[in-house]
Amino acid sequence: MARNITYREAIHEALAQEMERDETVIVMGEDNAGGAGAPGDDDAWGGVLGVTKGLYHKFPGRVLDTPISESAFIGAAIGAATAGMRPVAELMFVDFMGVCFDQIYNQAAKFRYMFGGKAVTPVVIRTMYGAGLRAAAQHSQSLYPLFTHIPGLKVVTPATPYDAKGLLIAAIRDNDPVMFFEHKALYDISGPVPEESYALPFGEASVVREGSDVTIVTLGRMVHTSLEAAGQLAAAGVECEVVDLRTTSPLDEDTVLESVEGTGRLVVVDEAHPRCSIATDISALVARKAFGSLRAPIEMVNAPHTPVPFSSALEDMYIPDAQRIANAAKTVTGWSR
Amino acid sequence: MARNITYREAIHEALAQEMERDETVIVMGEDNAGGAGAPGDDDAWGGVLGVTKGLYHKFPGRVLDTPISESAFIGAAIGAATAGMRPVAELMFVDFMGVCFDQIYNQAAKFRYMFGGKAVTPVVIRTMYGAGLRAAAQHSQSLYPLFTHIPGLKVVTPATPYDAKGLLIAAIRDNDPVMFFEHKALYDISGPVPEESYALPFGEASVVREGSDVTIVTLGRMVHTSLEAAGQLAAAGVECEVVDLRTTSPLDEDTVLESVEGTGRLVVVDEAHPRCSIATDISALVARKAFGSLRAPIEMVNAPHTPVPFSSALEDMYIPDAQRIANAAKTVTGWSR
Amino acid sequence: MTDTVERKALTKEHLLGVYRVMRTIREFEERVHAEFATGDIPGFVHLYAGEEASAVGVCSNLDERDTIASTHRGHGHCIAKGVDTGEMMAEIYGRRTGSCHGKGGSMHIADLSKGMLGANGIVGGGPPLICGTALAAKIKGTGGVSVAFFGDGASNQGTTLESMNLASVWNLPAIFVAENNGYAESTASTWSVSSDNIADRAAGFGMPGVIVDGFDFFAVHEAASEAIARARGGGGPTLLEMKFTRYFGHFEGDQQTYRAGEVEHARAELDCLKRFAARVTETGELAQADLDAVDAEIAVLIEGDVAAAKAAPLPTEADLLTDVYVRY
Amino acid sequence: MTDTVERKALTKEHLLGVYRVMRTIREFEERVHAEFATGDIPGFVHLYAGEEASAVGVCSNLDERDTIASTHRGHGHCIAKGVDTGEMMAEIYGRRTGSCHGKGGSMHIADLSKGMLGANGIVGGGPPLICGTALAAKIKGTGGVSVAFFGDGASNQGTTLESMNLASVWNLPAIFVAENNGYAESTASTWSVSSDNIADRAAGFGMPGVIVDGFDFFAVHEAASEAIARARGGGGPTLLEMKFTRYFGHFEGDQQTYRAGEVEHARAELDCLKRFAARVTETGELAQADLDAVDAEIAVLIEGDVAAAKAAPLPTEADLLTDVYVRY
Ligand SMILES: Cc1ncc(C[n+]2csc(CCOP(=O)(O)OP(=O)(O)O)c2C)c(N)n1
Ligand SMILES: Cc1ncc(C[n+]2csc(CCOP(=O)(O)OP(=O)(O)O)c2C)c(N)n1
Ligand SMILES: [Mg+2]
Ligand SMILES: [Mg+2]
Repeated sequence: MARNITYREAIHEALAQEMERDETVIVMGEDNAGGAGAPGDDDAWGGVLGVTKGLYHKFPGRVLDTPISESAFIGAAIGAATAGMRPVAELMFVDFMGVCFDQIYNQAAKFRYMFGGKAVTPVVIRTMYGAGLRAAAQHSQSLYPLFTHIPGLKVVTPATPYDAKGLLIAAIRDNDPVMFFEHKALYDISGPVPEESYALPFGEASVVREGSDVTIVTLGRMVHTSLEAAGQLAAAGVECEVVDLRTTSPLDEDTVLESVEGTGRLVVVDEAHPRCSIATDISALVARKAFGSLRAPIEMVNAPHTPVPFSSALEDMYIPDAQRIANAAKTVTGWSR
Repeated sequence: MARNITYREAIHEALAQEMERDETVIVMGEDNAGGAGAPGDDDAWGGVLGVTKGLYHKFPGRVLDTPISESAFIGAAIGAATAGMRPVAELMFVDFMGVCFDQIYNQAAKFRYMFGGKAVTPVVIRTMYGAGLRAAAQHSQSLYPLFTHIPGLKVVTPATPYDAKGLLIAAIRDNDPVMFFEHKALYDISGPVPEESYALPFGEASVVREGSDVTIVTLGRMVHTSLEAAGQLAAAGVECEVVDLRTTSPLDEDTVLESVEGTGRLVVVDEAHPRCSIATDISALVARKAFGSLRAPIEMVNAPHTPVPFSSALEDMYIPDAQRIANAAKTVTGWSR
Repeated sequence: MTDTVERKALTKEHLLGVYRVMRTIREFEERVHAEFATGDIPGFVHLYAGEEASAVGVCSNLDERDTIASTHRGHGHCIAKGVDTGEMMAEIYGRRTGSCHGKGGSMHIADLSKGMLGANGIVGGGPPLICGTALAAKIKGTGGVSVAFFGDGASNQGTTLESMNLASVWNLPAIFVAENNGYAESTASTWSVSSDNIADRAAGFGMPGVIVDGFDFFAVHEAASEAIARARGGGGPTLLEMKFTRYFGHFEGDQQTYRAGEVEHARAELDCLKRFAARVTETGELAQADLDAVDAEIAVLIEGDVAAAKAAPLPTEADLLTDVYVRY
Repeated sequence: MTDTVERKALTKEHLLGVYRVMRTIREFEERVHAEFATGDIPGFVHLYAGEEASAVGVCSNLDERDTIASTHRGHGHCIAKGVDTGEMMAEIYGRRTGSCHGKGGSMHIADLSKGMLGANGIVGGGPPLICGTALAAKIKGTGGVSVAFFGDGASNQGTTLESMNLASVWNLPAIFVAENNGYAESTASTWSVSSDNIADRAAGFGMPGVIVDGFDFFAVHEAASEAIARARGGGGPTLLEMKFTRYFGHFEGDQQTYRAGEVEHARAELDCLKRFAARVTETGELAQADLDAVDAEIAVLIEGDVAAAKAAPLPTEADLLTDVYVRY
């Protein structure tokens, strides 16, 4: 039975259902038990934006507060994963990866290969990303390209409550380390989500709008902005096909390539900085494998090559908007040799 | 007066000449003074591969050993840079960025923007990268794409002794934070290097071989491998133009685009993993800005999407070689719609 | 913790000065709290009210040779180090006239010309940096010291811990000020800090560790002046632990259901401004009227800052891409 | 440090067992040293010879419930935790028959089936990980403990320091074994560690810190057994500091001009195998002949391992892309 719940609730529900199903699933992070680590305190916070609130009392001993020591506790989640647990650790903002990246990319990501296939490390690292909350340069980044670069990691970027639930359940059941990116500006959006548990496969993009004139490949919050642009463009007679990657690693190359083979034109929309980004990654894929179908240059719409600014005035210009996407689509549809 | 010296000597000479010229230049890193930080010991090491050996006695008090605390001492270099010094800190292997990345990308890289243009942070972080020494997964990575992604950083990847000296001198004089990537397999190559001090500008790629059939864009150690491939291809009647980026940020777009406009074909050769790499970055640039000149799909030659393996047998297959580059060039020259 | 720390006499002018700074911080924070509630201030805002004696007790020993690094809860440190409140307020409102031209916001206010190396959005971000400014002062022989302020939560971050070791190994003129306000977000420091006191960690890094009543300006001033004098004299780093509480939530909007009662008690019984006033009027060093005059003056100042901030222009498109690099 | 630690009597079988393991490590390392010099062994190789009493003194208290994490200098820990020397030698030679099928090499030998969570190329990489294996044991109630071995250099790494705090806060069955061999590469621990002893840092993280003569198997065994028993009983973590020296350079190829004389002295006067032999023959617990038999047996074992490694097949192209993921 599907009902409308928020992206935040969908994530919470995925955690709760998996904890219910499998007692090796544990949750840890700063204030995830909301100070409940200290005897006498209550489940006050549930993580900084309240995602885990309520789990502490439901699953005694399995929701852990942590000191502010990301290397230690993310590393602990990874260590526990090698020892039969399925930990879900919260890296509050992905911007904080700089104090704990080693445990993620040199340890978790490499164990299996480095140890000759003998390690299994089913850890999930949930993390918040993205601009829009006026949180400035150190709390607003979209660093998924850095993680996508790293072999051994899987990278998930749900755009809707439905995907958030299904992909998080899949992430928890997955036997590889998974980075799970939650866009902070999406927590309050609602959408239909089945009550029962379900897992969505990794590496399957979804075509969220069909169209024949231009393909827009995108992910995360930008799916919504791209759909908005597609709506505007339809009114102007340009039909966009919008592809939501859902996971950047593994990547569903086929869906992207098929779409571009159909439309002959590509715009990639990515909230990250432009250099070595998902936008360049998808551009390169298409320029290599669907070149023969391409009828125009590939346009990219990214945040600029600057840190995220604080002021509302600047941040609104910083985040790719429907107008910029529409302009890019018009550029490629209007292009001729 | 140019004479042949090694890449290692060129880097040492750049440091020595800049320290001589400007007393705000200081050098720090693990064993950079070779245990000389401890009274009674000697300048035994000069960094793990001996690059700084000899500087300690020449510049008393300006070459510092450090504890193994990369966040603290790289952060200290950054802090000192904001206070009028020009520190050159050594991150022994770029693989260790995971324990100190925050100081680099959230602090140094963002100060200027975040503080409204009021900070100047002239720090250089020298670091070793690349495969080839049988150093396995945690000592062989080519992580320059991660740094190239970050606004506020400059990223330098010299391929020759000449470039190493001139680019390091430029890096030290530069007023922005610079990541200086030294390929560990290049330290012992020799080439002509002027004795006198000189700075090479950032953002100027060099065309290291001219050719009309296909453009090979590359960097670092892969410049040599690409030239080897170009030699083989010339024998087979295919003339390659080889472009050495020299710095990935800033990027010399013009030289890349002009070359592809001339040849109509592009292979990008990059020792990093393929996803969100320099190879995708250059591919995307060309697919966007020189699409009209492109006569074939853009091929990428990268290390695979796996950690770097230890065994010589595997590592030799892992590193892109002239054969793979030549095959890619043949693919694009042989391609027809 | 004791009220009876022996202290060097401060002149009347000094006393008025430090009171003015503490009052400025309090007024600034109370006002930001009120303004935030109206919805006009964007982003995450962490207020320093209650902790003024720490910033001012430490920074009143510093001069223009000296550098401090701060935290997400940085307004107090900024004001104590001399950053202009008008520019700060404008920054918090995201205006072009702000300290960072609106690009930084509350969490990134900086003024390097004042030796204020920035509030910092990363817990544990500051301690490594001040090792560097301290090193620069040491190499140049300026006599400058550097101070890292950080919270109880940050005292568990590896970057903080290794910085203390580095400062000791390099014998830097560096001071580590752990501001233990009892909580990191909703997590109690009695739980997250495994030693009884943060100051107990100093011994493991070869430096003195001092526990200070963070509500008592004079205790802070005394402990800091001793540590700073030692650092200036080449005697190396010190760890100071301030014990106190914050008056507002972790950030504006925090419902604070994880604690109760503490704040009322602290405001009523321990407040640094009240205690300062009681002490200096008791000794006759200052008259209540002197203090009242400062209060009135500061109220006008902050009122003006808010009005100016609200009226100030926003950054424009031309600002979006500038100042990423000195030159690119 | 003292030779006279009171000790529980170990059975003859136990004593022979631990001697065998220490001898195996020594023989393995001396042989790798010799083979490296011939140029046959690729990469960076860090030898553990001289430090055997630490790995064996600790691991002889462990069983299959327990996990250890090691360092770049990992051979000794692997052998002490029961990893097969043949597979290890093959791994060092980069053979397909190695513990990691040739993908890891000396710096990454692991055997999770033996509770050996890997040598580690990152200084400070292991301590966070064993907080996790200890947490798993605690949640599952297995009674297992986890041990992180790390060097004096690693004791300055933030990841190590914050892991001690986490282990204490979570009250984990975790043991931190600081192997202070005097140097991190060429940098002396007397310089890089700002406290007199690494063990002095324990107090800052709410756990006991114990200084142990790392050349004395019995001292190590005793200190470790006490700490491990406490951890198993829910009494939380302990920091043990082993004081000793390594016999070879930082890595093979290191000319070691930063030190002199120490090794000769240690080999002659302090050597753990010699001291062990002297002690057990003196007390009559074992006869010299027992020990000689072990030595001979181990010489044959390692000889066989080297021969097998040299003869073993290399990995092939089919191996290059496998085992990056369980499933992708
Ligand atoms: C590396 C990092 N981890 C987590 C956070 C999120 N965060 C911001 S403030 C804070 C609590 C800090 O507590 P404390 O150090 O005691 O300072 P206080 O807020 O009490 O002044 C946390 C967890 C962060 N900004 N950076
Ligand atoms: C994060 C990190 N920094 C630096 C290094 C390079 N490195 C490898 S071993 C080593 C010295 C380690 O010293 P110690 O911890 O005392 O261990 P020991 O070698 O003496 O056993 C260094 C600096 C590394 N591998 N990882
Ligand atoms: Mg606090
Ligand atoms: Mg050591």
